[in-house]
Amino acid sequence: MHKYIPHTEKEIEEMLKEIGVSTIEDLYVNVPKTIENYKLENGKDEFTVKKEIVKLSKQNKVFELENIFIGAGIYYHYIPTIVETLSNKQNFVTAYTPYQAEVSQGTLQALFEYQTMMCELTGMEVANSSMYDGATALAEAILMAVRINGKRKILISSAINPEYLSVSETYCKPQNVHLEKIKWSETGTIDLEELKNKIDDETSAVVVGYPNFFGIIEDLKMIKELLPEKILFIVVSEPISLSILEAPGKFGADIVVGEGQALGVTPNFGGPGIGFFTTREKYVRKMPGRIIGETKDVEGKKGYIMILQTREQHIRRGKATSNICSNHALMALVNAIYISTMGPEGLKKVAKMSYNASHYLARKLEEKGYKKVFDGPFFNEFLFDAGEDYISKWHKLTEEGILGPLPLEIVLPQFKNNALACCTEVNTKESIENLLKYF
Amino acid sequence: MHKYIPHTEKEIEEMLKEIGVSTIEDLYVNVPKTIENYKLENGKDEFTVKKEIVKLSKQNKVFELENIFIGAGIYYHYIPTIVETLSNKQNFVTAYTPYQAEVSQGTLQALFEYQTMMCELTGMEVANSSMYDGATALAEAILMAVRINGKRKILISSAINPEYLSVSETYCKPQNVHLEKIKWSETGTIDLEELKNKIDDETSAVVVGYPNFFGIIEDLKMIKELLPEKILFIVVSEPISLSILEAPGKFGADIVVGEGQALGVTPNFGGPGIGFFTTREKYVRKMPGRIIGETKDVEGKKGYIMILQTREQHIRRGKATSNICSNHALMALVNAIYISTMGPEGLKKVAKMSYNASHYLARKLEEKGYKKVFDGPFFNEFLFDAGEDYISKWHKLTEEGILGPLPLEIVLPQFKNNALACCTEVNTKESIENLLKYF
Amino acid sequence: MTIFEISKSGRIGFQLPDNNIDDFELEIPEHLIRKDKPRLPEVSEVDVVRHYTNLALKNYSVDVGFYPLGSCTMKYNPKINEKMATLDGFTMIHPYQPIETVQGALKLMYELKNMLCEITGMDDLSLQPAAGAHGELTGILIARAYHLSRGDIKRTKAIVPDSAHGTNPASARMAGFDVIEIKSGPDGRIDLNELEKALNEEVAVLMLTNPNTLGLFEKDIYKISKMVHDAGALLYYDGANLNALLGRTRPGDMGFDIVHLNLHKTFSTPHGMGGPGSGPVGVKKHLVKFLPIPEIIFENGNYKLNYDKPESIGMIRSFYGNFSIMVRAYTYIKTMGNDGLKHIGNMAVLNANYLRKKIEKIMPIAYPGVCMHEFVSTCEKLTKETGVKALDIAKRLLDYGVHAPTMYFPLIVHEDFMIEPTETESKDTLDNFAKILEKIFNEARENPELVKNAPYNTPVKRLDDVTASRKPIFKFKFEG
Amino acid sequence: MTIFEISKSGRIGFQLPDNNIDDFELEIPEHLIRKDKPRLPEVSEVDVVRHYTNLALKNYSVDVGFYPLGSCTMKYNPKINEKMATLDGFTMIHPYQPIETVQGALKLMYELKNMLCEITGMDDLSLQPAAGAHGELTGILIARAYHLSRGDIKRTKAIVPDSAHGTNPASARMAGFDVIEIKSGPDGRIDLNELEKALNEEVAVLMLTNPNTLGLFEKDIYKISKMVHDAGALLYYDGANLNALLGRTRPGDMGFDIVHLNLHKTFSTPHGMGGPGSGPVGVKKHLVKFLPIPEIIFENGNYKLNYDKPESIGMIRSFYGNFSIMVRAYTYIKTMGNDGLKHIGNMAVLNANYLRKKIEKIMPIAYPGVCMHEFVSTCEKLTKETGVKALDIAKRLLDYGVHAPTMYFPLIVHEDFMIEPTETESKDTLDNFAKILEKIFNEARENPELVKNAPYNTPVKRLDDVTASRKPIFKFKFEG
Repeated sequence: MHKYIPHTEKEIEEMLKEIGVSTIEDLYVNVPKTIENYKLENGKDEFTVKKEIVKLSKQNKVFELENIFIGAGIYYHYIPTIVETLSNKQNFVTAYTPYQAEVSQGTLQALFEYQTMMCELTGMEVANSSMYDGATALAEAILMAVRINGKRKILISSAINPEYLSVSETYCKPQNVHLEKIKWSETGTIDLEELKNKIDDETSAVVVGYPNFFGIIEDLKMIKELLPEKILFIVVSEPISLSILEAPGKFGADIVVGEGQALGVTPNFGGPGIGFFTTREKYVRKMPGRIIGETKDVEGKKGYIMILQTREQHIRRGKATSNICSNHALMALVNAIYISTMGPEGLKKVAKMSYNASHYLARKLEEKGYKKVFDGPFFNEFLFDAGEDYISKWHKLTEEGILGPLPLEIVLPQFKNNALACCTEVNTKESIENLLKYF
Repeated sequence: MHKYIPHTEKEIEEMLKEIGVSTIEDLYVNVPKTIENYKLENGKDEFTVKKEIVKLSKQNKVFELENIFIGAGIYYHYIPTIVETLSNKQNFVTAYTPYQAEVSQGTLQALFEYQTMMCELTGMEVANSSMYDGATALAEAILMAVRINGKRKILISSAINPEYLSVSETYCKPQNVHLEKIKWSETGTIDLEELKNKIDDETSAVVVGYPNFFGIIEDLKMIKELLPEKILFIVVSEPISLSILEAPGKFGADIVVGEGQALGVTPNFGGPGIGFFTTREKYVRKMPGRIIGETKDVEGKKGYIMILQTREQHIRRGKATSNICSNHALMALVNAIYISTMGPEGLKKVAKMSYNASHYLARKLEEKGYKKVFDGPFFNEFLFDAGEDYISKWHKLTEEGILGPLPLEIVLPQFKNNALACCTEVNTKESIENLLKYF
Repeated sequence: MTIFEISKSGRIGFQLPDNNIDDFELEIPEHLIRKDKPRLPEVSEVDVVRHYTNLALKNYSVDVGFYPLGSCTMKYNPKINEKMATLDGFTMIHPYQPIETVQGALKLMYELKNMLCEITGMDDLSLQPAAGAHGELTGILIARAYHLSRGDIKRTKAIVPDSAHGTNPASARMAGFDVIEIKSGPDGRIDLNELEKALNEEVAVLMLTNPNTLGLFEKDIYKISKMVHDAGALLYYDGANLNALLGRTRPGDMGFDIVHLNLHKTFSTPHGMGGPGSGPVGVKKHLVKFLPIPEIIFENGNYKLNYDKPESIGMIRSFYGNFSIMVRAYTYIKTMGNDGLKHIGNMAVLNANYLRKKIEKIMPIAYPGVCMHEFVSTCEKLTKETGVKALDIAKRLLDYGVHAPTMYFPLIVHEDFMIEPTETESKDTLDNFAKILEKIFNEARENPELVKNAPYNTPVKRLDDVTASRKPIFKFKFEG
Repeated sequence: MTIFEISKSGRIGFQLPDNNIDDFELEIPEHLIRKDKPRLPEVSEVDVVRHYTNLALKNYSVDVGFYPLGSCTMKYNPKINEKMATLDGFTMIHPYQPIETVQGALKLMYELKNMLCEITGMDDLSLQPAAGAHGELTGILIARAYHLSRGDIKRTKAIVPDSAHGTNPASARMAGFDVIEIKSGPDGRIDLNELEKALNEEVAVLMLTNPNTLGLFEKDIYKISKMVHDAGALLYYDGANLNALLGRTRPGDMGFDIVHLNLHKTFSTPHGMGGPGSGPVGVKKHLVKFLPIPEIIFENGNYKLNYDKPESIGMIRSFYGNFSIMVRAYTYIKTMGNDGLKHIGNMAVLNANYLRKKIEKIMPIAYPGVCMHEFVSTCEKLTKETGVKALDIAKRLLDYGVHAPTMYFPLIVHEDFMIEPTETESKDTLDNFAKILEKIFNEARENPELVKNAPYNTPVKRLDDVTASRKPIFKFKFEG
């Protein structure tokens, strides 16, 4: 007897009888019994479990929003209350893939609208209804480019988020796709000279960040101008920035991917976030992931349904465009609700406030003699020389309730004593001044 | 422009034009303009508001459940997570009185089931779908008794919750209904001799607690035996106890009321709780409050609807059985979900564990020389002599994280240094031992 | 299916931790020990979740769509309010906790009280009443106490206009008064002559809703106030319709002595299928001493509860009122602030007038001309022509996915709708409502039976309320 | 109506606090500054709330009713899990926070990893994969790394039974393998002769779902394991169907080298309209060094992340996986524990067999006899007789308020339903489902058109999926 399992003793008896066996054991024909007990505690009631887990949660330090100066792929923004209220609706949460479209119009319409929003933000023509995260979205984008033009060399900016680079390597290696990294220039943008030199007939795609991992805004126009027509232009972007930055689609990007966590998803210790994935309509049949389309029912009423499923693994099996099945649809819903709530004006304000705050911090740090490592234009993150043994200072800052700029050496050892600072609309002048006290 | 108010400037213009006026001011014909501004701050965004209010909430001390030994009308019990999940559904929360039954079947069925549950627990025939709290439920029960038999004297146990007594006084005074208090005996039960002597032709009803304010279980059978047929027997009960105690209906109670907060409602600093109100079918047309009944739709399908509305103020106006309109329906839903989740076995276990814990504490206190004030049978609360200046000790206990037994003198000054202790299923042996360290 | 039919003996939906205490034998007289198990649901957690999830799906609500119930102010209920009200620091505190451990809660109440005083123009206020009608009762008890305290014992009557909410006369009666109903004038407002006739030394109070339930402002309010006070009576303000006046005038400024508010109307707290609401009562200086106990005071940097008010009407309910509802209203007022509150009043009145204008061509307005936050339309003509009643139209509205307005109220108008859009509805929503209503009126003329048998697209079709009350079924009938 | 059609230029649904920082002019090259405002919704908070509330109302979900999707294990999703996963201490932490400030999170992951190792009989495990298919890819990459590390470079093939989930061959291909599909035997299980023929020194791995998608246990599993290992290949366990074996046997005990789990199946985390899920991968000792980085280790009383694993396949996604999903699974395992997990397996198998027995009279079972957690029924005969297809029956089921089972899968059966009730469904629910199915079969025989045109009681009627894919509309078409 368990509250999650409704069977009474009497019902179990009745059911066994109907089946025509006398014990549960009779149902396990030919199944070896290899364990009697797991080396686990027996089950506990919800109140005891809650107590234990709340205790665990308190062993993590939650910082006041305004005192968080870290980004590097996961961002803190204000999340309107209704985003949580609405996305927690259990009719969303406990539904699955909309296999039965007629009773999944909630899911389907929300995802269709999400696709539209992502196209609007990126300036692209089609979006899928989500990938796991920015990193796998990039990896899949690269493999898609390879499927499109059959070439196996990828020129990728070294200033891409290192986690994305690492994941892309993992995905590319077994398929013999070669990632060739292009170094960054002194301004922090991709080295155009090197890029130009490395483009050849074997090149499938060029990948840059926009902004890149250092927060620097790549000049997509100049990069695109270097690319022969057949080479795909893949842009890894940050969606908040796209309310200020020109849409990659306007520069001729072929695939735009990125992490959508900043759009209303809590940081969640890094997951789940959501990978977004947009491309041009002509490539759609090479695109991985689920796509929702508009259609009509037999009475001519508008409705939504999964389309182009012949690309997917459950139909095409080994020949599918990807193995992705479960995706991050619920986070796409979160994104859609967040975007709906903020609207174009709200998003722009978030972007601009983030821009302002980070530039304010950068200027103040410079006034104190802390130099930026790169002087290219940046959106809301920048790398600066934080001085001797910054990493110790960083740990100590947590005791002051500050989650300081990331000591980049943790991720990229060559950047000793350099810190990647991030500000968003949650950082106030006061909290920045307070941070500066320690510099 | 405000996020709660959707009008754009353009729309306001269009609307004024349609109305045929040129400014908003034109709509306020003959309305004096007496203020330009409230002496209030301007509105703030939700994040700022949240911060301020979270801060306020933290200026209240929340005790660990197991360390709470206070009851006196508001009780701490384990509340299963789903009670919150389900009762927070905004389709319940943001609906109003089910005036349009066809689109309110959720409300109506839930309340109909709630009524059934309360009848089952109390052993009565009809229940209304809620009163504000136990105190007003008692006050209304007294006025109902007066309506039924036209007499204006109420014999009421002095061992009723003092807040209930006070509220009943407030309600009775203007209607010239006289509350005559019957003292308690040495065992803490009503003084049967005095009661017997005071019963006369003018007596409308007799009111006792079950358990009473001191936690003592009144002998309803003996009391009922004293009452002539025309005198109504009103029992104020505590619903958790009714899984152990015989239902008041079995003893011939005419009206059973009480506070339903213990059934899954958080303490909420005393409100909202919920008053429950049950009676015999023959009195139903004299009953205050809303009643939901079962009926059928035009196709014969079962449905639910508000019934006997001719008793109510919106139809009968000055001749209604009560002025109650908004009630505590959402808390009735909480009660119903809690009862559904716990079931008869769960409720009984809660009652028995509460009984066990409080008797364990009482015994241990007695072993230490702390005497109970009354030696009648008790359910889960008991009064004991806590020693010199207990009130100071009580304040100090909070610093140890303990919300100790209530110094009764706060409520009833005559009980100097007496403490009303309460245990429920949330108190563990360990937490009781810990409390005992301070005695 | 009811939860009782889902129930299966032996199934459980609960778990409880062990408290490590041995079982005590019951030391209770045998005849006081329960014998029969109550017939309560025995279900699994999944059963509970699905049952209530499916019930919720059968409810219309403000979150689903337009809910234009007149005098109910079904405005949008902000979710941040819910979030704040469910903070542990608010939900898990006991009313008898040592006062030093609940300073945050008391501070919130104290500040809310002051904000509401400012908004109503009153001098002090009690947050204790649990609902609007409860506030009315409180207010009238205060009026009673006032006159008695002056030895003015012959004031046994309360005047209530015929357009008043049903709670008004009911509350007055509960406070021991005889109710004198006075007829409205042809303009839908109080007839001053009628009032004059009714006022005398037996009158304790005039209860007024302003704007009244027709959505009309009592333009003679200053005159009325003077007449009432000259007669030695008090003027009571039913705050149900306060939304209309936000940012413009205050009951206190108009001469009212007592006012009750509905936090679940003007201040956006949810209606919860019928409650809990909250009905604070504010009074002018001369009545402060009669407010319910306890009062919340701020003294030497601490918030305290004062029960020592010998002239108080006493407690009107247990403890301090519906605290969780207060948290929501507090959050709302902080969010709206001075500027937001002013905007509310304007937009509520704009919406009502706009909708009135759209609807007057379809369903005539009972008292034409500019209205405040609501207005009353009547379909008497249509009913005469087609037999289709306001009730039928209401039911047909449900088919089109909107909630019906308040019907058959106030009693002085017939076959009517009392329509209050509130400020949180958009022009599109109002346009859509007018369009639907027009469609239904056309249906009624072309095919009256269609409308008379509505609704069709609802979880149940039209319910038989007559039999329901004639042969009432109060609870689930268990088998056997 | 789409949110874009509700949108009104100038309307807002947001508020932001001031950060008190002056506006900076953009120091960005002009051509990199956005010119056109994206056409995103401009709506009020009420609009947003109503839009998504109404969308939610159009969704079927586990909380609404029976959802017997085969191989998807749509069990009840406990609400305490949701509550725990949304604790601030879990949702508001950054993956790069100093390690000493996230010890609770790491401890939870470390313990979850160990619990899952115990449940699967594996030696170590990575929580990083974000979904089942992602776990498969991870597992197959580990197999690849293993062979390469031994210099065994000719193993370029992966064997997959024809009854396998579509993700199996797709994942194998993504890991660079050629896929060899082998036919099932007449008993629905792996044909050992076929396997024998397929196994050779080019084979890297056999991917097996056990019980397989027909709900049948691969009874020769020990033999299969020996054959595979003797051929130098690895044995991979697709954990989609692990629910059936809880408390009885473990992949590790059956000889599997690699296993992926679906926390959103066996471990009750919600399916979220398609995700996020979580697909941890466990391995035997000899493969531990190939697991993705970072690994979570416990050293000197502290939890740490170790990136220094030179033979690791690398990162399979950013950071540490879907942490919030892990919190849910952790809560679930703590709640169920050893005794509960054993009960799950038994009741899942009991439910499937009971439902099989009820349904076999209506819709024949593809492979009769005792099944595990699911079974496959076919309506081929009915289709031949009446033209009514499995798809039509599925749509008609929706009319009766239950979700349809998985259809047309596995591919080796035709016109089939793959039905998995899970342990959280009651006998009543199963009885009701069988009754509905019987009713539909009767309808199909008496009035096939009725079924062919279903559904009728759903928010939309049957949708045109052919045109939808032929002339795809990928996004909202804005006017102008």
